[in-house]
Amino acid sequence: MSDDYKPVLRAGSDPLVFFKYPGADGDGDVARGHIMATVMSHALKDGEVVVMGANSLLPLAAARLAQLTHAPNLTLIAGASGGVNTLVEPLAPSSGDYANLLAEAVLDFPEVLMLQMGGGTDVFFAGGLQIDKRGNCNLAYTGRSPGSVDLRGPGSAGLPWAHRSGRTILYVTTHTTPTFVETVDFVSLPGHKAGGKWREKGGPELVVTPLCVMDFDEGGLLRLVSLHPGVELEEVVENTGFDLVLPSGAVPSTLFPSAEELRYLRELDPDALLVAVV
Amino acid sequence: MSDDYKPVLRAGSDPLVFFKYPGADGDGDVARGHIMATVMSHALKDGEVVVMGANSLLPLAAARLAQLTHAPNLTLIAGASGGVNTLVEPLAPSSGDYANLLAEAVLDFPEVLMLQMGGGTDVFFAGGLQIDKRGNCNLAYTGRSPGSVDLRGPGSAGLPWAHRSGRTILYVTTHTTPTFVETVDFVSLPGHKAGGKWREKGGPELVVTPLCVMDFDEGGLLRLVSLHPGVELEEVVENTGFDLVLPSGAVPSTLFPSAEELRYLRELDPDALLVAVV
Amino acid sequence: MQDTVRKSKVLAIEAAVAALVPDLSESLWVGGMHMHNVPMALVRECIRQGKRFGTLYAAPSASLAADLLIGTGAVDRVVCGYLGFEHLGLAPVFRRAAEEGSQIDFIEADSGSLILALQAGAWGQPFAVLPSGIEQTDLPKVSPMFYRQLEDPFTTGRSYAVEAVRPTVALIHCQQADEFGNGIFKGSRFVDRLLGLAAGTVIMQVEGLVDNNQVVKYPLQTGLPGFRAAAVVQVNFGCHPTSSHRYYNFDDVHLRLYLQAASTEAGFKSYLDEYVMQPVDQEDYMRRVQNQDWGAITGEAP
Amino acid sequence: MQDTVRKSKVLAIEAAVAALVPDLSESLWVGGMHMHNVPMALVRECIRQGKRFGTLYAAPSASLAADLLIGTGAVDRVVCGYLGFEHLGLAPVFRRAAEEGSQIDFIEADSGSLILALQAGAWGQPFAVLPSGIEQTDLPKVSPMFYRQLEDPFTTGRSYAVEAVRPTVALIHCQQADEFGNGIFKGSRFVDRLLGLAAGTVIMQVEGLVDNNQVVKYPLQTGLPGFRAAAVVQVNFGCHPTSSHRYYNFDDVHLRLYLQAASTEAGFKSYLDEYVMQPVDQEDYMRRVQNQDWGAITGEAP
Repeated sequence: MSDDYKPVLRAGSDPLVFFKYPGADGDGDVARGHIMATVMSHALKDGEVVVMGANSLLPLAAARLAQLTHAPNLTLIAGASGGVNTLVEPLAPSSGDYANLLAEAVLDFPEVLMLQMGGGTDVFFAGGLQIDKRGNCNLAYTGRSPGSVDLRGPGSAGLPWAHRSGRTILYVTTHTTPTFVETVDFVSLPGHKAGGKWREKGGPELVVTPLCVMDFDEGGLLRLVSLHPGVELEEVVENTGFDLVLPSGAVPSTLFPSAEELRYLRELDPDALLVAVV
Repeated sequence: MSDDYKPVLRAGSDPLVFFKYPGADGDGDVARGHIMATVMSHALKDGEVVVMGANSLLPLAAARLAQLTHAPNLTLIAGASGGVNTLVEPLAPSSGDYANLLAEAVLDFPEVLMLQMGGGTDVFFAGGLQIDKRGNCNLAYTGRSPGSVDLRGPGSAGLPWAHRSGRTILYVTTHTTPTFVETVDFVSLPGHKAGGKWREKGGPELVVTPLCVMDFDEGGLLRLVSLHPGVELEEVVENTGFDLVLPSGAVPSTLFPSAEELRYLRELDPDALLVAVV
Repeated sequence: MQDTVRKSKVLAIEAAVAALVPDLSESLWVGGMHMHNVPMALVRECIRQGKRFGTLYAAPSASLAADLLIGTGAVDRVVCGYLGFEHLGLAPVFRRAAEEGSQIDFIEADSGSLILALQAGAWGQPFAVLPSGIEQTDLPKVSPMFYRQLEDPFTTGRSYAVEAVRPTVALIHCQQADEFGNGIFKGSRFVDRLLGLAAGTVIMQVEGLVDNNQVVKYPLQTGLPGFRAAAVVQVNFGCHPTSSHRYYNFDDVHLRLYLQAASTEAGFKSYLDEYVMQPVDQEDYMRRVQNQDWGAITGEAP
Repeated sequence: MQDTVRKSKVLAIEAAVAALVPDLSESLWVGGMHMHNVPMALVRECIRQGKRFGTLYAAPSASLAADLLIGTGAVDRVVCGYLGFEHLGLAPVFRRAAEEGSQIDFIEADSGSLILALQAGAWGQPFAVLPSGIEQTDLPKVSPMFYRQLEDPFTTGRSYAVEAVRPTVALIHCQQADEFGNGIFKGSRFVDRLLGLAAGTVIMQVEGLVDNNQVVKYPLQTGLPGFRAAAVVQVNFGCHPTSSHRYYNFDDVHLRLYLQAASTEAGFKSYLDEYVMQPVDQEDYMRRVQNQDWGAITGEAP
């Protein structure tokens, strides 16, 4: 990328695209997007190869934050753009954005999928219309059958191959009962099987929402790990459409981003997309 | 390719690699390599996509000559290098030579094979250890079986897919009875079936040797088309290990390269590799 | 003697679509991904000329082009890996068609299988076997004609496979090309190199033309060799409202305008009329896009 | 806090081979084609250290590296698409082994099927189905374990397939790389991008190191992303006597010297001793290559 690249700037552009989110400049408030990105960052290990699909503001920020803090040898593949180790300067709203080519290498998209499906990656980030208690994830449609669709989503995209792409971290930007359902209407991304986790490696491992962090218990059921600062257990329970496994004892509070982490996130994200996204 | 590229030059290099062939500078003699390249050039049609494998001095010169004369819209893919429409300035001895990247595009080698096998090319050039009367071609080994090998060749390379790559032009730099055999010991490149040509499109169409030009009759059998200037019919018959189909009447003489064709060939080939190759 | 000269492939967009895209093609695959490098001017021209396509492959990340083609009934069948507007929302016409029913046949698929199918088509393979895992999703269940089981001849285990795909027509955007169709991507190539090497008829839309000498000077930069392009059409801002990598970003205001309009059938019709059917050419289209300062977004690539 | 820094992957060649190539690996695929971009210094180092490999994939165009590995008995099995010296002649050690018999198992194959097998391995596909046509050759007959028939689930016709290949070790030459393994090809990439994305352990040999800033400045040039390289080894003239695109051409005099020497078993042994086993390092090797004016062939890439 040469130095003369300028993104479009036009009157009326949305904050999620180009402009500062009003009031997001100050150091005062920590947005839930910051907390989610930090949680996701902590879940990444040094040396891992991390890949993400569409709508990847949060994992993109998380992976870059991990590189800047505890995981300097982590590799990040920025979804549709094919950018490898994009510097995230700045964070851009679309996974296919040219901004992601301020990077070390650029893969053709078939190569990105090839690495994912061939086991060449360690961590995959995904979201969906619905997530159920076993971590099955639906990006196709809700409703009883293909002939009786309530809500048509975009389609299963690369989700069927998530478990081949390594540990899967699920994330959503709304935590509601339509999203967290007992059983998904359509399995785009396979979760854990009844009676136990269905594979040693790969498959859903963590779920990060605007309210809380969840993982899976030994039986492969979704379990609350921590509540984000200011969130009450009640709020999570009410907005989850099934009986969430609760930790024994008091529910911990999600670790607040450190001052350094916040500084990095704000540097990476001058347009405060992380504030607007959740 | 930048302008500062210099090939290796060292004492003792072979004329086929870097130096002028002694005495090849003059305009006087026309080498058999010139005649063969010209014949092959005439066999190419404007607009075709032409691909060649290893050892492709002759087809490379032929395809470029065709572009410079009757086929300006011909596309040439220079074998291993992946160079598309290399300018052949100058002709280089190895199909993978960096010189072939003075070109319009460079394909990865899997892409070259993909185009060949997927039907994305029109003409394929090939040679072999043995060619038989039906145009079967052997690049693997001669001998009775894998356990009883007389001469071990390099292997079948891309030859099994020749008929998928379009019309196939076979060429050899020696015309002898060990090369032209009744039946090949191993079919690397399938020729015509007994009882007729086995496919409408694709498959061997022309065979060019230092002595003559041959095609296939309606029964799919090798047939003499023309003798190169100065070659007697007897010489061809003696050096062919089966009964070659002869044209009715006198055998025509292979068209001599025109003055313009010779000029182009000499311009493309300052090191006179075409003089040394046959 | 050189009695002919090499022919330019440069055509006006109307002429290219009229001459090279049949009135009814078997299948179509549109290049780019999400809101990037989508050859929208070509798509609008196809719709304007009433071109129809049996099957549209909506993968790996189809967006506005697919939504418009569905809304105009230009396609009979959509094989769907992903069709949406990423962070901007779901595809409104696709939603309505799927939720309320339509004449169009939607085949539920996934992007990985569709890319493997395209690759198999390019190689002349009859089908592509899939890695294990698809059997754990609902895809083979709802699309049994698309995903079929076979026996692995090496392990005797069962695998799924998808039939090879070879799009009859591909529309592809390169930032630059020479007159012979040697296309240059100034940013991501997405799936477009594979698509361009695989498809039957490739029409290439570009921001600008460059001299062939420039192409020969940097052959490693050429993203698509010229012989694959049936025609090259030069269109200013031809990807709008999607981005053209390095030249301009996507126009989120216009995309949201579309999403808002197309949320009703009537709104979609009036969007279609205003921005697709009525414009006599790209300049006319550009005039109709409101409040856009085209001069200010002219990204020039070196 | 950034309590760790990003690790360099640069290692001395001896250390890289000692640490990263097991004494006995399942399989090996050497990059480059014909007499170009073959990482000969790595191959010689593997032989010197007595590394052994179950299967060597000799495709699409293996030459000196494969001949040496066969001659030293470093491989048990060779799957052969092409092994020769192009315009310079046939492979002398391979010839002798095949014609006179040897402990090594040679599997007759073809380059197209082997590339499809490698691609299938990279995608995690269990096998690759082949385009029609292979049944008209003698290959399935002599290699029935390599080429196997199966039923096409879409047409119920019969096709041939080859099992996926995933080389345990790949040796690849890039002209340049940064310390994190981002490799740059200054000319043809041959099969090396696919190979580098597919293989288990990739060791990357380079002519020279460049700064990471340079890589980030031109990311579209990066041929192989850093995470695929287990180690980067810098060796002067490391491809000799094969070429390194843009840096130097192949040394036909030395290649002919090899072909001449290796035409007898004794000659091969003395070549091996002089140029592979005895040299203590690449500089020593270079001193032993006669009449070569190394300074004069230093091609420098920008």
